[in-house]
Amino acid sequence: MRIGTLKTSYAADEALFDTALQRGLLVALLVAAVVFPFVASPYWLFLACLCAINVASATGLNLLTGYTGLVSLGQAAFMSVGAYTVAVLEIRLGTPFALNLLIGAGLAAAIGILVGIPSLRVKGLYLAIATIAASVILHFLFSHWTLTGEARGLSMPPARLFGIAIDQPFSLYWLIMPVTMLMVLGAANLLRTRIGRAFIAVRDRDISAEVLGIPLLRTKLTSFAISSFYAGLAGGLWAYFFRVVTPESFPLDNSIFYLAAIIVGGMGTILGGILGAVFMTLVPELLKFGANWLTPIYPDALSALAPVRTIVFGALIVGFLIFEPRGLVEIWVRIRRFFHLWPFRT
Amino acid sequence: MDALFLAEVMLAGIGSGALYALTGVAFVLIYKATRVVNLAIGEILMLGGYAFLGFAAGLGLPAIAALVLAVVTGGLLGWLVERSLIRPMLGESPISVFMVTIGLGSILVGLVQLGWGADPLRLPEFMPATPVFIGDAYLAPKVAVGFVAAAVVIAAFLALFRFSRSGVALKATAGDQGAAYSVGIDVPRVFSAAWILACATAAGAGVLVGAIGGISPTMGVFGLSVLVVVIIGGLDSIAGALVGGLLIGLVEALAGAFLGGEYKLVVTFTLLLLLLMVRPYGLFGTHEIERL
Amino acid sequence: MTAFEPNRRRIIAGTAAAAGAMAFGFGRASAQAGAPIVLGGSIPLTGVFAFAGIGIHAGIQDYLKILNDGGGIKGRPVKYVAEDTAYKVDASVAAFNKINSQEKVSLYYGDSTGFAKTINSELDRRGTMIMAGASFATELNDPKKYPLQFMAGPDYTEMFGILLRYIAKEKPGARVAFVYSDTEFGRDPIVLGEALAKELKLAVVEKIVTPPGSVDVSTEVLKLRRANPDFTIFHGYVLAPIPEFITQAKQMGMRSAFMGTFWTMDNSTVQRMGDAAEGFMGVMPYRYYYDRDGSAPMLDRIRQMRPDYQSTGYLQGFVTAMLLTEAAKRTLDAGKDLTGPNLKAGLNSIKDFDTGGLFGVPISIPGNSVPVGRIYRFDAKAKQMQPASDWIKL
Amino acid sequence: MRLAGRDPILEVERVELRFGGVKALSQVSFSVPEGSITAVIGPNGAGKTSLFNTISGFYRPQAGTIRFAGETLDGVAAPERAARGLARTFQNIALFRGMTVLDNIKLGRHAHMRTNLLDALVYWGRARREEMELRAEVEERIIDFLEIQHIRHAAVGTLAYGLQKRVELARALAMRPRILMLDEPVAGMNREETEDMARFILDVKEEWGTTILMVEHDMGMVMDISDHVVVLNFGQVIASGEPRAVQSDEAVIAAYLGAGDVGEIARRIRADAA
Repeated sequence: MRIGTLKTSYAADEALFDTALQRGLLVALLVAAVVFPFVASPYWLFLACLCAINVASATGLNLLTGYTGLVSLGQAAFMSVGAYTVAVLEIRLGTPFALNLLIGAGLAAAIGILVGIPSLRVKGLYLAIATIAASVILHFLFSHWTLTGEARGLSMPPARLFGIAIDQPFSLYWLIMPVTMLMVLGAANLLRTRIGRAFIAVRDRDISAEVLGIPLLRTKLTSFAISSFYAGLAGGLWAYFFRVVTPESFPLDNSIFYLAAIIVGGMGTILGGILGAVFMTLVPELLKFGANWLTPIYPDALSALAPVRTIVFGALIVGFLIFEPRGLVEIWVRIRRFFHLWPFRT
Repeated sequence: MDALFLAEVMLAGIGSGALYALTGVAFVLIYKATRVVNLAIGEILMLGGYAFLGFAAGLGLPAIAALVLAVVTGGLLGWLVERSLIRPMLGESPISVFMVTIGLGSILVGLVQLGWGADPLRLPEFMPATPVFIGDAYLAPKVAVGFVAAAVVIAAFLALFRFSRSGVALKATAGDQGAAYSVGIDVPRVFSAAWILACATAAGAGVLVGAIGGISPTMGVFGLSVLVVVIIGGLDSIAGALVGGLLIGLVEALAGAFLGGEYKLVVTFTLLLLLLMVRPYGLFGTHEIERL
Repeated sequence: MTAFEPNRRRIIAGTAAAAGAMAFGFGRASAQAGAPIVLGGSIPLTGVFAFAGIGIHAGIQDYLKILNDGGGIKGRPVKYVAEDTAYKVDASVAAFNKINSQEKVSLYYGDSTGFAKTINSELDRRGTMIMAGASFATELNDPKKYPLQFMAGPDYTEMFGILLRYIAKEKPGARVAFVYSDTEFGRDPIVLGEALAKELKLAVVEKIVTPPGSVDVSTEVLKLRRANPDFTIFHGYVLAPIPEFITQAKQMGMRSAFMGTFWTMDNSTVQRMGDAAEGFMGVMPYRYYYDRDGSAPMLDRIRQMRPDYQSTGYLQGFVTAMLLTEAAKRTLDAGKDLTGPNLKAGLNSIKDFDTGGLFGVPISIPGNSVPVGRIYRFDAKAKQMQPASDWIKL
Repeated sequence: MRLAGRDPILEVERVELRFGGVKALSQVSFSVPEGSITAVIGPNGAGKTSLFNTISGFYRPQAGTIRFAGETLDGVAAPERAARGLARTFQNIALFRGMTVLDNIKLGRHAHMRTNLLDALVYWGRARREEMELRAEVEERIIDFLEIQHIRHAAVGTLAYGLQKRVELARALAMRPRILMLDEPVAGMNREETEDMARFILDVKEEWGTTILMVEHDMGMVMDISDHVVVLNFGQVIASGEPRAVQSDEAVIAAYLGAGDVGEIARRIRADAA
């Protein structure tokens, strides 16, 4: 039970994790993250890496859509920019992976800014369609350019650190998880500065924000840049993870997936992006378990899996928007509130 | 390239453009009445195709009966969707509502796959097979039929809006929902009617599109081109959907003929992007004035 | 909000429980003598390739049943562990990792070219299994780059080779058009196919690319009509938009013959083309389910097990399982361990092998493919594909 | 501190603003002396808010010039005007519902902060230092001053109307205003809240030395605290000067009345002011 908080400095009041309980939880989580690869099977490590990549990308989209209020259906396309850049650099130049990741993310950010330019004049659906247009154009470019392997795509060597190949779920985990954590931390940091406040201001009332000294275009472009930077970085990690990048690797459906993830998780909260991405990554796996259990009773269970998965995906989006528009995060808040006052009830 | 070939290509483009326009009109109808951007329009169109298949091949009904029933199914779906998904979202941000329609699209794809499988299927032949020649230029008979059907339906719509009371109600609702309500227009009924009409139209278009190219759960991507059409025409303009539809049909046909089929989508979307820079609210769309 | 919420909590609790169980609960099966040999599979039971995946799934299961009923391989049963992939590369990789974390896999079925390429370095690194699959991509037909993979038939370029050879024989100097989808699958044999056509003194008069999932092909047909080919080869499709192409072309009075490659050649697929199916030809490495010319004891077994028509996907899965397990059998016969290189060596020792009549001729696998096939033509009266040529061996 | 009524800090010269064919402002000219409280009054639809929006840079006038601290604002975008010290509040409160009171106030400082994207991501060094300085200043100078300590972590949406107005004022103060433009600061407030707000406005002028330009309907408050009054009607300045002088201006009275009993309206205005 927590009665009240006494803070002795503004810095303490502004810390990301401001209570002992939260800090304890954080330490526990970190320890769990460190221990996990030693106890989990490769399959669970694989899923953990996939979740982490999706969290990284969803967090980026959350900055753009959840915090700045600009809907993008191009997150997967920005990821493909990062992934292709990493693949090309790795194959052609063999530069260190950290550099490749940064260049990929930087390029994605540059393209993000370009795509964001119409956001000065159009918003809402018009902007979303502009991002679809950008996705289509990028897809066309990648599938017809010899540098990116045309329709065939690129297969690339693994990342290397001190001559050791990072090609196993175990080693990849140590590449992907820390990068994702830093990205999430960066996003949380960003949101407690002037830039984060400007994002929210643009989302809530863009016109008034301008009169209050917030340049609209620059703020929107910053948001596009950082969000596509995140996408590019996530895409780069994806490339190192799968080591093959094809034009089909990042379809429009994936962009919808990330949008769905932040809706289900809770738009405009960092925790929401994390919860949503993890949840949406695990749901298909869960359904797969279900189908496997059902197979002995109902032999067609496995073939019904894909349609059911598609239906569940749609139903989650619709269900959350209608019944729980603030997403999983709201459920989490309720749980926390419950324990907050525990054992007393309100 | 000779002139005859060019003429044939353009005819084919206008033919498929008519179907874009028809679906675009359905889209605009919903937008005008309810301010909802319905991204599931392509999936509703797909469902129309499957419904036709179900009635015609499954139940063995004659084509015309199956067509009517497919359209009715579309209308029922529209009613159901408006009542159960759209109305609860009234007053929510447009982005939320538009995500609801994305979710709906996903559900429809899943349901169709559950029922009919993921394979592409063909509709039973019900259109004339005699080639149509306009001058010396060849036009695929199905495309010609599709064009005529689309033209008739769109003309009927235009007449309906211009000359009937429901048209007036729709216009009033589109202009200002509150004001429409206060002058005694049953706004919820206009909402329902718009969804029913639009989804029925989309389902009908689905039968035509399916007859030309076959049906599959992924045929909802047709909706992507329709989206381009209405963005170019302006979300709230029926005339815009018409012009946009024919324009995109033509552009796609010309790009397909002279650059190659793989260029179709990229050319239309590039065009779209350029247009958004110059005319952000489409050729005929209304620009909403921002207020502090 | 109220009714939905407890449900969701339960789901979340369920997830956590399952996660815990999976993380700590997996035992690792060790390979002892008599222990089952595992054939893993990333199978597209759903998604755009489901029509084939379902057949493949059944085919593999049926062959393994026959094999296991007959005592397995040297007394060891073959266990089939499959996961659905929806024909998506990342899902295929996930399935691969999952199956490999649970079982000691020696044989694997992969579902797509993308997956075959992605997983290749992993196969090499593990060195514990060989893989075949649904992809007949030309690139995979390279034992140097893909030492642990193979395909149970000709690669796509070889399919083109068989078709073109047939054309060159039927009508020397014929005009040929290629129509293919703008996908990796579609583009695969085009460049080499064109070169081969030139070698065979055939004129490639038009190459038409269509976007994937294209519904309206009116303009493309117009182009085809201008080119006026004697033969048109479709590749990179399953069904749509082939029938529409053919229908419109016929309506325009074109006289071209139309041909397809393996994944288009299933009887039900061709039948679904409707009127357009008449005379449709294509290359097929296996006998059809209903094919009764010559002796084919294995087909008889299949017809016994399954009285209804079985798809080409089924045959492909069946044959692939047969070749995979044959490799394992030969490896064990030679007294070697079931490692990837040993299995591949076992596979490559297959020479003039009788597949029980599934392939029309005895086959050899010197490299990564089985370059054998024959041209079949659809007979609308019989509603069946009928042989139009002898077996062609490249 | 300069005496009121000396150098003008804001000069509006012959400003014309049209929407289509409708003239919102025509030939509007007046100036605001530095350190003064200047009120713009006028009947509904007189163009007061349009004037504010033009000064803020949200509308671009068809003709005329606005000068601020001696420099022209022609072609200067709204955010840049804010950076130069033009701060304002809004008639229909424009607080950001997604942020706490504290963040809303901090937002006002945006244009004066230097933290860039990289600093922000790392939140180490400059970003942290700047944020902490801002927090301290906001707490000590603004929150204490406006007596809103108790709500600093509240979501703005949950606050009472009067408090929301006060938070808006706090945000405007965080903008380091050289001129503070208040659009109907006491509209919809009860007597007590109005008096509080009037006191805050006077204190801002006295303690911060900030020039104040306000639009207000509450004649009593206008007459009480303004040094200078500008009267708009149909987009034109019909009078300006000391409150007392304006109060008895016939044109003003007529404008408020339309066509009617001039004596009656004059009495009402005086009664309000009393």
